[in-house]
Amino acid sequence: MKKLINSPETVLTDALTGFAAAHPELAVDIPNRVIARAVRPERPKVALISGGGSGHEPLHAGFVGPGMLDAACPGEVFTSPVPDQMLTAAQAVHSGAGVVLIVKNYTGDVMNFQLAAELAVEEGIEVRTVLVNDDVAVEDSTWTAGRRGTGATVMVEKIAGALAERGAALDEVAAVAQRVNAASRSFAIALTAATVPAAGKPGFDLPEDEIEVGVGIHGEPGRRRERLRPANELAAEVVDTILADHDLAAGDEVIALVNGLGGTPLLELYVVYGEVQARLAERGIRIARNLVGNYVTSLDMAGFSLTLTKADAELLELWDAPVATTALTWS
Amino acid sequence: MKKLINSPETVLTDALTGFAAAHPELAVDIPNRVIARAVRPERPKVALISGGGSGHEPLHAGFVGPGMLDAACPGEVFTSPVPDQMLTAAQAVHSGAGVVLIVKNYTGDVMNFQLAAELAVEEGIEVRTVLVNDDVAVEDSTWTAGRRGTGATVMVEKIAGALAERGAALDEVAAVAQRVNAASRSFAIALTAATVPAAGKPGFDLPEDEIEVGVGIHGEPGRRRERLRPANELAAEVVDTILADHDLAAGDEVIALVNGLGGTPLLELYVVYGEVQARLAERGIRIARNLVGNYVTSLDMAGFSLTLTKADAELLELWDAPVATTALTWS
Amino acid sequence: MDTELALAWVREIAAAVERQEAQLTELDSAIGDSDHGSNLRRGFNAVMTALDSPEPTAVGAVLAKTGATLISKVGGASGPLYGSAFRAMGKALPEEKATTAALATALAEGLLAIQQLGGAAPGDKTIVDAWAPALAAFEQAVSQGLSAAAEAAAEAADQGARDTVPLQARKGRASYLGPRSIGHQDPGATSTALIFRALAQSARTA
Amino acid sequence: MDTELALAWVREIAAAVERQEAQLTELDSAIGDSDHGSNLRRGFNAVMTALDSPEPTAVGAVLAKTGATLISKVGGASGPLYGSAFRAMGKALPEEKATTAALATALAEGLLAIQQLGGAAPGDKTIVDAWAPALAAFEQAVSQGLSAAAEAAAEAADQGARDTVPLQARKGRASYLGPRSIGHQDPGATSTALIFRALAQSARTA
Ligand SMILES: Nc1ncnc2c1ncn2[C@@H]1O[C@H](COP(=O)(O)OP(=O)(O)O)[C@@H](O)[C@H]1O
Ligand SMILES: Nc1ncnc2c1ncn2[C@@H]1O[C@H](COP(=O)(O)OP(=O)(O)O)[C@@H](O)[C@H]1O
Ligand SMILES: [Mg+2]
Ligand SMILES: [Mg+2]
Ligand SMILES: [Mg+2]
Ligand SMILES: [Mg+2]
Repeated sequence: MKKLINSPETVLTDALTGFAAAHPELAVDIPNRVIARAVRPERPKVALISGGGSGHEPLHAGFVGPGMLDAACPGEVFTSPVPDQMLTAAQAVHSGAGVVLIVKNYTGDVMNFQLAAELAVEEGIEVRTVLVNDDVAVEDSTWTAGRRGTGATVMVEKIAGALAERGAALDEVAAVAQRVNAASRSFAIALTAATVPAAGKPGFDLPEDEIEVGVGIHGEPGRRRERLRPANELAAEVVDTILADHDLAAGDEVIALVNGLGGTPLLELYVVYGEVQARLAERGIRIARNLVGNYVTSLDMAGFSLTLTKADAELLELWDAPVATTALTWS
Repeated sequence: MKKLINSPETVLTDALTGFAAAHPELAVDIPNRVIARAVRPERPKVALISGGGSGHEPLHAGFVGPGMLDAACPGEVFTSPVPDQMLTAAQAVHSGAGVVLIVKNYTGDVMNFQLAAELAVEEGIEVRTVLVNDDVAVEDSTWTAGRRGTGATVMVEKIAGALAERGAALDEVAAVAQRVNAASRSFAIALTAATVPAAGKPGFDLPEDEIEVGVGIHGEPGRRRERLRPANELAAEVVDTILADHDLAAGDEVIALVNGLGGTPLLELYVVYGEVQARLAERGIRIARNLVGNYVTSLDMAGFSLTLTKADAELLELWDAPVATTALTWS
Repeated sequence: MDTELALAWVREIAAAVERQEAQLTELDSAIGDSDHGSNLRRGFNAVMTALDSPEPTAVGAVLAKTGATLISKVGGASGPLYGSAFRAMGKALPEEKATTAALATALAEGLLAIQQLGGAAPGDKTIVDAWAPALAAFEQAVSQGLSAAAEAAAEAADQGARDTVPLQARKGRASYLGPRSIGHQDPGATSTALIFRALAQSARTA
Repeated sequence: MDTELALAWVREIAAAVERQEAQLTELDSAIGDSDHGSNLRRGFNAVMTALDSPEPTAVGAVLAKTGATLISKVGGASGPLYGSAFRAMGKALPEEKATTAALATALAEGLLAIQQLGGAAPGDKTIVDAWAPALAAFEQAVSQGLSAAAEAAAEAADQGARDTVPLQARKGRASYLGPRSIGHQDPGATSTALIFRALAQSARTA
């Protein structure tokens, strides 16, 4: 294993130390592992808190700032944060209008956020929890822990963050977050496995000419193995898989995220974006807004995920609203 | 080789197709391989053009936009662009105030830009060429092609771009670009080699516990091989190597770029940033501004480079000026 | 079970987790995300520190503190599950010492907490598949005393963990693999077996 | 050399580059950036297309068009260097046909262009280390006719390329490696040898 770390045990603390040094505009509580906006809102506003295992950067810390999250709670690498972190975060950013917890649907995340919500409620903080579960690779049935939360987290955090910034009420913010999640689907393909620092070797071995199809962001193997094929074929397969599960029809508009999993060059992500755009165009679907880059990564994994969020005027307007975080900024 | 491409021959065209689709605010001339701002300036302004081999994204196309470049010319992967591209770009963005060509110091880039400058001058366009040569791994002597241009390109393009935006004259813009370059030093360490699509395999083999020290951004081996060590030791070595060549003293301020080479997770880059910041603090040097992320990459290479630009009030003010490109945005 | 034995049990778990970290992580890398070993090591290291100062003076306090520490330090799926289980066991043992029958009740409360929080049933390829048979064996052997009951539970937990191999996961991260989760032993069931083995170990040497 | 032979020469270079692409890239991956083979293949493919429509009708035009195309299509170091060399050779041959002596002069102009643009001297581990000895050998054998002169030049270029192995690069990308560039044959010198070999080949079969 080759990593730019001091030790697997200290990687999170060391990264937070660097993050704090790099971004003085954020309040980084290193011992408690909470990244929050340094400036409190002038009037009470709904606070958005998210969190999850580390190794997915810039998610979530990179999305803390005006127009998006109020706080993020990073767990150990690929391990959900503990309830105390979310409680500390809620206490730090709650301004009287309640807290929305944005939780990617993984057993560990769900349970830790649930315990956190109970603690926050005990402290008199009103809490809504929004689950993100956009990954169509997982059949959503009684046979699984339910669909995973992946790329749609960016859309949920951005759009709900914009609405919260405008002073919307707790239930409204939670509702739009849920609506974005319901309108989103993702699917991912990996070319290599991720190496968790504490494990010291890749999560799976993959021959030179094979890929894992339907992977998550935690280095676990996907639904199946296939031969590596040209980008246009892979992009088409990913688009078609998502469309098969999505109520998108000709004439619809989407927000599209072509997301690098950490080890794939931007050059390749643009190749994929071109193919995705072409495939969608064939189906009469227009990409109204897009992001191309590393947003929800899986350490050093090579590959990409595609997220499509069905857009309407309201969602696009909230998407376009100003945002100023370390990983997403526009005005 | 595992890459998200259609074929090594088409990778650049395919990526440009995707880039054009993703960024309608830019004018992408795919056959001629020129990315330019879509909107012409209202009054004549000095036009900044850069370019270089592809595989270093977001450099340079990601830096085209208000406050930074006017046009970028991407060559084939790791191959400098051809003179026709820069001529086309100059014709597209010249508005009567002259053109500054920002050239990373590599034999191929220098020669192709030189031929381009000759062609542009023949067309009646006034041209200044600024060489970026910040890489202290290369001894600048008659024994080499001179220092390579790497991370400092971001500072040069940002700061010169800001001055050009304000309506400064051709020689002023060229002068500030030269000044930023002279105030900048970089050094890089690679944990893995890059794989050029057309070559199909990594540029060098590196054992599991070794690193290449003093690498460039074209997949070539570095100055020497060493054992992999903890991030704090590597960061200290890189800082010290740069300081040994830089006229930085206690009390000075710098703009620091901790740059990922393409395959290194952001989590690790923040670990490195923390260590770099600490080492500089020991020397009494303060990081006034920073960037942490993938800005000048080398395809899928794992590793990082550090660039330090000695800052003064003027440079910081230009650094802080608004910029709106796909890879760098602030207001 | 007295306070000392409770402490010995938790220490023995911590030692076992330390020894088996790599194996647990290896199992988790096959059908999960390669962190089960490091999660538990981090958790039980923290438990060791927490139990030092001040040292609890009752069985229930030892287990409750263990649970609370696991919840605050582990994260992931196993943190809240084991944490809630130990917290529930602690709550179920209000006396300074616990009879073997009381411990059986506590172990049942532990399982209940795991199932209430995680919603897993036997056969879902989780912690439950080791804890449930261990509990049943413990209950059946209660009359033979702690040492024998714990030994029976450890055996049953081991068997339960091994029996997860042919199962397809229906809960937790491994469920994402669908049929590809078949053929691998569940990491959580394996660590549960280790917890019951530690109980047998400390009961024997007590 | 007539137009036909000039065309045959360039076609032979293109074919050789196609055949040797992997070898050239391999050499470039040892001390460069793994693209010399694909650079030249892209360039000479474009040259083949350019020479088709309309087909030039003089030696100088063939070489000048070859040079211009290389400059517009290759990029990198080798594009402008070979491009300028062929352009200079073309310019040096204004007549429809070229005597062997005139070709010697043209080859000298080519070298001059390479050195003016790139500033490399013999021993710097570049194209110059194959072109310079090839030119010298060609000049010496001019009186023996084109075929013999070209054969001598090809031999000398091969030798020159091989002689780059022990050199430390002082120009181009390989110079960044410092002493680590020693022990590898220069890719550009190797492709120059291939250019002279192609000349000998086409002169022989003409
Ligand atoms: N819903 C559940 N109920 C009981 N146990 C579960 C459940 N989900 C997961 N587990 C157990 O947790 C183990 C994984 O723990 P760990 O690797 O520490 O957490 P994570 O899956 O979050 O990385 C699994 O092997 C499984 O035994
Ligand atoms: N200044 C120079 N003069 C002559 N030849 C040079 C010079 N610099 C580089 N070369 C030649 O160019 C070759 C590399 O060409 P190529 O790989 O196509 O370009 P690049 O180095 O830009 O990737 C080297 O092997 C060397 O022979
Ligand atoms: Mg985990
Ligand atoms: Mg090159
Ligand atoms: Mg796990
Ligand atoms: Mg090369």
